[in-house]
Amino acid sequence: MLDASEGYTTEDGRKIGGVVMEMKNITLRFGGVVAIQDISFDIREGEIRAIIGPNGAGKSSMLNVISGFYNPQEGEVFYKGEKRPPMKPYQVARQGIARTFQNIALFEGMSVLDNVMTGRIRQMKAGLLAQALWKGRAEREEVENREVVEKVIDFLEIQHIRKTPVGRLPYGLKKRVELARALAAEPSILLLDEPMAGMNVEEKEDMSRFILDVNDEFGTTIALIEHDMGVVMDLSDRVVVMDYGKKIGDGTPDEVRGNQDVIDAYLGVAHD
Amino acid sequence: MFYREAGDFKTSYAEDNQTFPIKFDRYRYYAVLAVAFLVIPFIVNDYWLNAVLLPFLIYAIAAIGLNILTGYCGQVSLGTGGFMAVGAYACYKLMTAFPDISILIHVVLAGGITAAVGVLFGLPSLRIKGFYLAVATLAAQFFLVWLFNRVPWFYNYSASGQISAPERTVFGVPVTGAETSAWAVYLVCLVFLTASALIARNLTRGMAGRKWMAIRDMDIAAEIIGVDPLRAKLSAFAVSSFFIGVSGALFFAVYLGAVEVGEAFGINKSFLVLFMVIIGGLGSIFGSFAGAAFLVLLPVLLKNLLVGSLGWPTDVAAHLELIIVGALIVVFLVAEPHGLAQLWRVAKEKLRLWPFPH
Amino acid sequence: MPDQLIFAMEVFLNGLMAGVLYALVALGFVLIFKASGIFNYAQGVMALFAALTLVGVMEGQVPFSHLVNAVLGTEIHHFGWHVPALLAIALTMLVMIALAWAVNHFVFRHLVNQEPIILFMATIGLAYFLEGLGDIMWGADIKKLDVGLPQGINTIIDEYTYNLFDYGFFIDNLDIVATLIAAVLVAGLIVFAQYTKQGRAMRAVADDHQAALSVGISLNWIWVMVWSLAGFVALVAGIVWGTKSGVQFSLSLIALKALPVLMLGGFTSIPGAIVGGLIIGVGEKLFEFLIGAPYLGGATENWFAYMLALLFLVFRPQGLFGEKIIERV
Amino acid sequence: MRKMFMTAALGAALAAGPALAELVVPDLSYRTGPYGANGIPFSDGYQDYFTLVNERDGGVGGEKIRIAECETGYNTEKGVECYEATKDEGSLVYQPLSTGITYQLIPKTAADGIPMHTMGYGRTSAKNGAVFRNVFNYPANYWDGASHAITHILNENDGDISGRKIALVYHNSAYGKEPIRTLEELAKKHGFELMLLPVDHPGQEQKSQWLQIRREKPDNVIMWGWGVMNQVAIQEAVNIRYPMDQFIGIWWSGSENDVKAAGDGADGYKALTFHNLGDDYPLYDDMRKYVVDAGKAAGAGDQVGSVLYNRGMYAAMLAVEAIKTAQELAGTSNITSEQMRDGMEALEITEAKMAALGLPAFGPEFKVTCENHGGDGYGAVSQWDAAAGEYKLITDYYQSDQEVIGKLVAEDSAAYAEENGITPGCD
Repeated sequence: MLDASEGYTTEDGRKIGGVVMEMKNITLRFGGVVAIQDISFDIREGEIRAIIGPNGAGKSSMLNVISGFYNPQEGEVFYKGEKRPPMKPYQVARQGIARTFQNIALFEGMSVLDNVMTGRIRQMKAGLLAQALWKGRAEREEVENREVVEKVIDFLEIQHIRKTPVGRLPYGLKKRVELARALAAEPSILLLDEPMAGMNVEEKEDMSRFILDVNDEFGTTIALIEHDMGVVMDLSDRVVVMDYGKKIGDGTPDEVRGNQDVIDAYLGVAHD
Repeated sequence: MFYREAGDFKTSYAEDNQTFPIKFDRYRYYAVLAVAFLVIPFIVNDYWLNAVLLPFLIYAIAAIGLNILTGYCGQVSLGTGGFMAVGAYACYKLMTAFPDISILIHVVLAGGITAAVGVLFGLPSLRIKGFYLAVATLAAQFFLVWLFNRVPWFYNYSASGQISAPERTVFGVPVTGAETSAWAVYLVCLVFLTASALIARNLTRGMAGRKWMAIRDMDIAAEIIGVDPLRAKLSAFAVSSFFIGVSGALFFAVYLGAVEVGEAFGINKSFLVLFMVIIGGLGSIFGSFAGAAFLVLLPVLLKNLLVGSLGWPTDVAAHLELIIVGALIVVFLVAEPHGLAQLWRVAKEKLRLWPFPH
Repeated sequence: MPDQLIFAMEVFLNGLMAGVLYALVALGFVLIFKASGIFNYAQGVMALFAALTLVGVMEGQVPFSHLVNAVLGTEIHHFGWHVPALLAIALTMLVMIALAWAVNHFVFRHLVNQEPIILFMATIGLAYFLEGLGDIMWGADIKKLDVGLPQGINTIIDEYTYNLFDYGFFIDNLDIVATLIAAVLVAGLIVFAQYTKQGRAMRAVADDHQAALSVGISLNWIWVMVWSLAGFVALVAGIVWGTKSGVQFSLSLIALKALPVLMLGGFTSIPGAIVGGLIIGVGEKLFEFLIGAPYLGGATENWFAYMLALLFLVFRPQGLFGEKIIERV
Repeated sequence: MRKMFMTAALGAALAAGPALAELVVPDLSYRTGPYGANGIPFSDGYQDYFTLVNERDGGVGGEKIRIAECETGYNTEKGVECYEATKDEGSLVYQPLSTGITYQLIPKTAADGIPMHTMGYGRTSAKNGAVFRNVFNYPANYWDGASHAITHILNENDGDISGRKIALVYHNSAYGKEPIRTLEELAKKHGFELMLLPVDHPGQEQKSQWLQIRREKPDNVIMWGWGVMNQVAIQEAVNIRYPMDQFIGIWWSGSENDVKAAGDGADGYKALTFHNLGDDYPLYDDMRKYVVDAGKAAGAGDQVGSVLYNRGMYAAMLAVEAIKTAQELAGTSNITSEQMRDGMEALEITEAKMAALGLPAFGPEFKVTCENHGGDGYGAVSQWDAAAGEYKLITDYYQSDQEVIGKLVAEDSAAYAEENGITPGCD
């Protein structure tokens, strides 16, 4: 029933595949407050999908629904063609959905290397006993996964801070380490929650480059939230626009830019 | 000059992953091991053994255990005394029920039983956090002590309600009971401590440790990146209780030889081990050693100094001892809130750059 | 009415009274935790220290006499005067205020912005220190504390209930007085917090340190005040418990009775401490009466108080008066 | 000497120290911690008697006695540390005043050949010297005490206590549980009903127990308490108006500390004892003259004549008499710990001896043998007189029910011997 066959080609010539994730008629309420109201959209393989909207539009809630942190009251989530039952966040993560956080959620007491290694939880399955003895599978896994992680570290250019405790790093680097942790998971979908929040122009440019490179090099599907329209429009292939918990637009950046509702929302036309 | 890592290159990740990546550290570690295993057994006497070494070795195992739970996984526990009691009573029941099986196996099994009990009392940690959890673990402490005191089966219906360790041997050398020799007892505890430290180190540098630390640093984020909080917390409770159970078994069987649960494993023990972990340094295996050494050695040294050398009345000395220990704890915290291990780390970092700090 | 029910009523009432005594100790914890986020392990030792000082002042004991005698070879013990109870309480309060200042000046001023566990650890150091100091100042012998509080069975209640049920209830006069003292204390604290400038400043600090700083409230001053208040609560608890059991080392262990109360009522809520105390008091006494003594061999109160609090928290992690926790990322 | 100890303690002197021309008696005292208030008078009395012997008689048999005091805080680990720190100094006999520490030291003293005297505490079945060669618990033990209390109740009720209800309020620990088995046996024998009321450490809250006593109205209450538990129990008994003369405490629940807090209400409270009370003895004149007034008293010197001071002094007196016996047996004044053990095993306390020491009728007469390390189980009852502020002996010394206790001792010591591979024997 899902249309996974169709794909499209982007302006810069990348082939976008079928639907990986589809949100169907999602509604999320906190008590009496409706955070998301009847929203549907899909995410396709290999694309950079953005969810934008002014503050309080329900973007973060949407991301939390995707990553399983909130369970919506109504609606269905389809992942790789199958309906996803209500799950704990860690189960969602183990299906291959990795994310970053708006207010950096790194493990401050651990080194950069260990933080990035936590991204490999899904792939490391040695038992407690093997780990205690540091033999067999445990030792092998540590080395193999370290190799993957080192590639990510190289890619994001954070080799020099490998062994530094995260707590000592400046903001911009922390954001990069967080991205590294999510990338290390080799996710099928990478969720980025305001990856450029609080950054200056230079840092934003760096981050944009990394996002594009990730998509380009590993073919990772990316869904990101941003309230800065400018950056998003340059980065993404398709954009969902939210306002007050409702979807008011969905399409390529150009389509969205021309949408009257979107213009109103961003220019602050009074709601009736 | 003497302590440097320049030129100490690694050519594989396995090398970089080892416990002491810096050559100097590694040699010092071998030297400490050599002294501990090859020198001390020949010179140890009863006083040093019973006043300093045995309590240090055994408390260090308990501190490693609690450090895994509190320092690595962030779950503050005040149930250590109760869990040590489980280890002690499990060991006693096993020793008396299966006298032909080696005491070493009994000690390990006692650790296993304690791990199971620990998991049971760890269940509330899924709902209760921080100091509330600390206070909740006191429920385990009080309940377990009451249970061992109450149910005569645990002390084999003896008239006194105390349990005492019958003589058991390892390779024909007695390690429990009246006829032990200092070196044998010392070596048994040292072997257990060394094994505990190695296992703890392996666990904490691998994925298990990363999961625990992730839970400690930010439990919500940990869950979102794929850590199952239930399994991570319970595995920390299990591993931690295992070590604490082993230390309780040794404390009873090898060190004291006879214990009464309320006195030997009361609430004071829980606090003492927690103090060791915090003073030594949360989240550091070395810190567990340092904390145990500090709280075992300091009172003995102070007492020998005040009473032995200065000839003060014992009660004045005992009161001053409390004052000094209390003041030192505060002074240390003001100087370095992250414990002795951090002081050591900072010192090493300075040494590494010495003599050209800039 | 069946006997069992009448007895249960008596146990219930005594449980309430015991609960008030627990709450009295718990209050000191709450005050400090609310204002500074410090879990003050030393609260019990402070109660002991206050009671020791009070007896020492009343009896005209020379502080540190044992140490002085040991070092100088002198034989001094007492000044030879007796201080009336009220004056002695006032003098002891001055000592507690000095202690509050010293604690803040020498310890917590240097530990601003540290993690809670570090602050907790510092109070452990403080507990060691005070324990040694109290002993060395006033000696380790048992002291009788008599500030004139009545003790023993309340005959009015005894007779009244006897006429009613043919069984006179036992209520200790000291417990009744303690309840009144606790009521006055809580009322006083509430009035202080709501209607005085200092009290409002204290609440502001409890809500948000940064914001309080930005409107010009001195944190140091507030903390000294809070520790003084906690010292006062410790003194009151020390007086009541010391009257009951004499003043000696074990007085410091009453802190253990307050911990389940804190779990139940929350570390930050004064009404929580009171209601939590009552629930724990009644719960442990009724459990001992109905199940502990007849079926489990007795002495169940210690662990049952914690179990009760634990079970409660498992089903309601936010505590008695806490709001439902919504987690965010 | 202090320097000597220091070096020994620091492990520099690994070999046994040089022969010392003095007799060393360690005093594992506790002047701090939860039981400090009880440890202080006992230790003061213990030390003062030795000081008296040194000052007045120039020691025992010409050998001065040196006291090696070590603070245990009633903590078993510190107790072990104290034992190790003092044992190599030639310590003659240990008196740890703690059941917990006693249990640690039983195997250690056996291995080191040092005797231990646990007077009125410790492991009761150590009375059987054939199994416990190095442990002595004369003149009376806990099971004797339990029997004394019941015998006293029997005597007060013309020998018939069947159908009476007797409650035991006890510290919920090994110590507090000691009398239960004896009392159960005696309950069978005399047909009374036993009611058990444990109190958890430290015993600050006993409302539940005393409400239960008030409801169920036992005819007598026996108490096995220690530390703050005693004061609270007596206060609660006063509060519920329990008849104080039906309330009997073991000897560790019978010091001035325990009753003073309860004031006049405690008047009439009874406690067991195995030695006499007060300071109306010729010996105390010497004690004042040579020790207290000379400024040589241990501690603050303000405990002379209190119950626990007397008990400590009595323990020291028994130790000195055992040293004398040992010196006679060994034919040398500078005895070893093994010779001390033999002296203790041959100790005989007679009225004539006590009178000669200036302590007439201070304790029961008894004779120690290898089979019997525990004396003959004589004890007496004392009663608190609040107006006078002192305990007074109200009965003669009488013997415990040897029939019941002898059987229990034999059972328990046989179990210990079997568990630890000891062949009982008296050679």
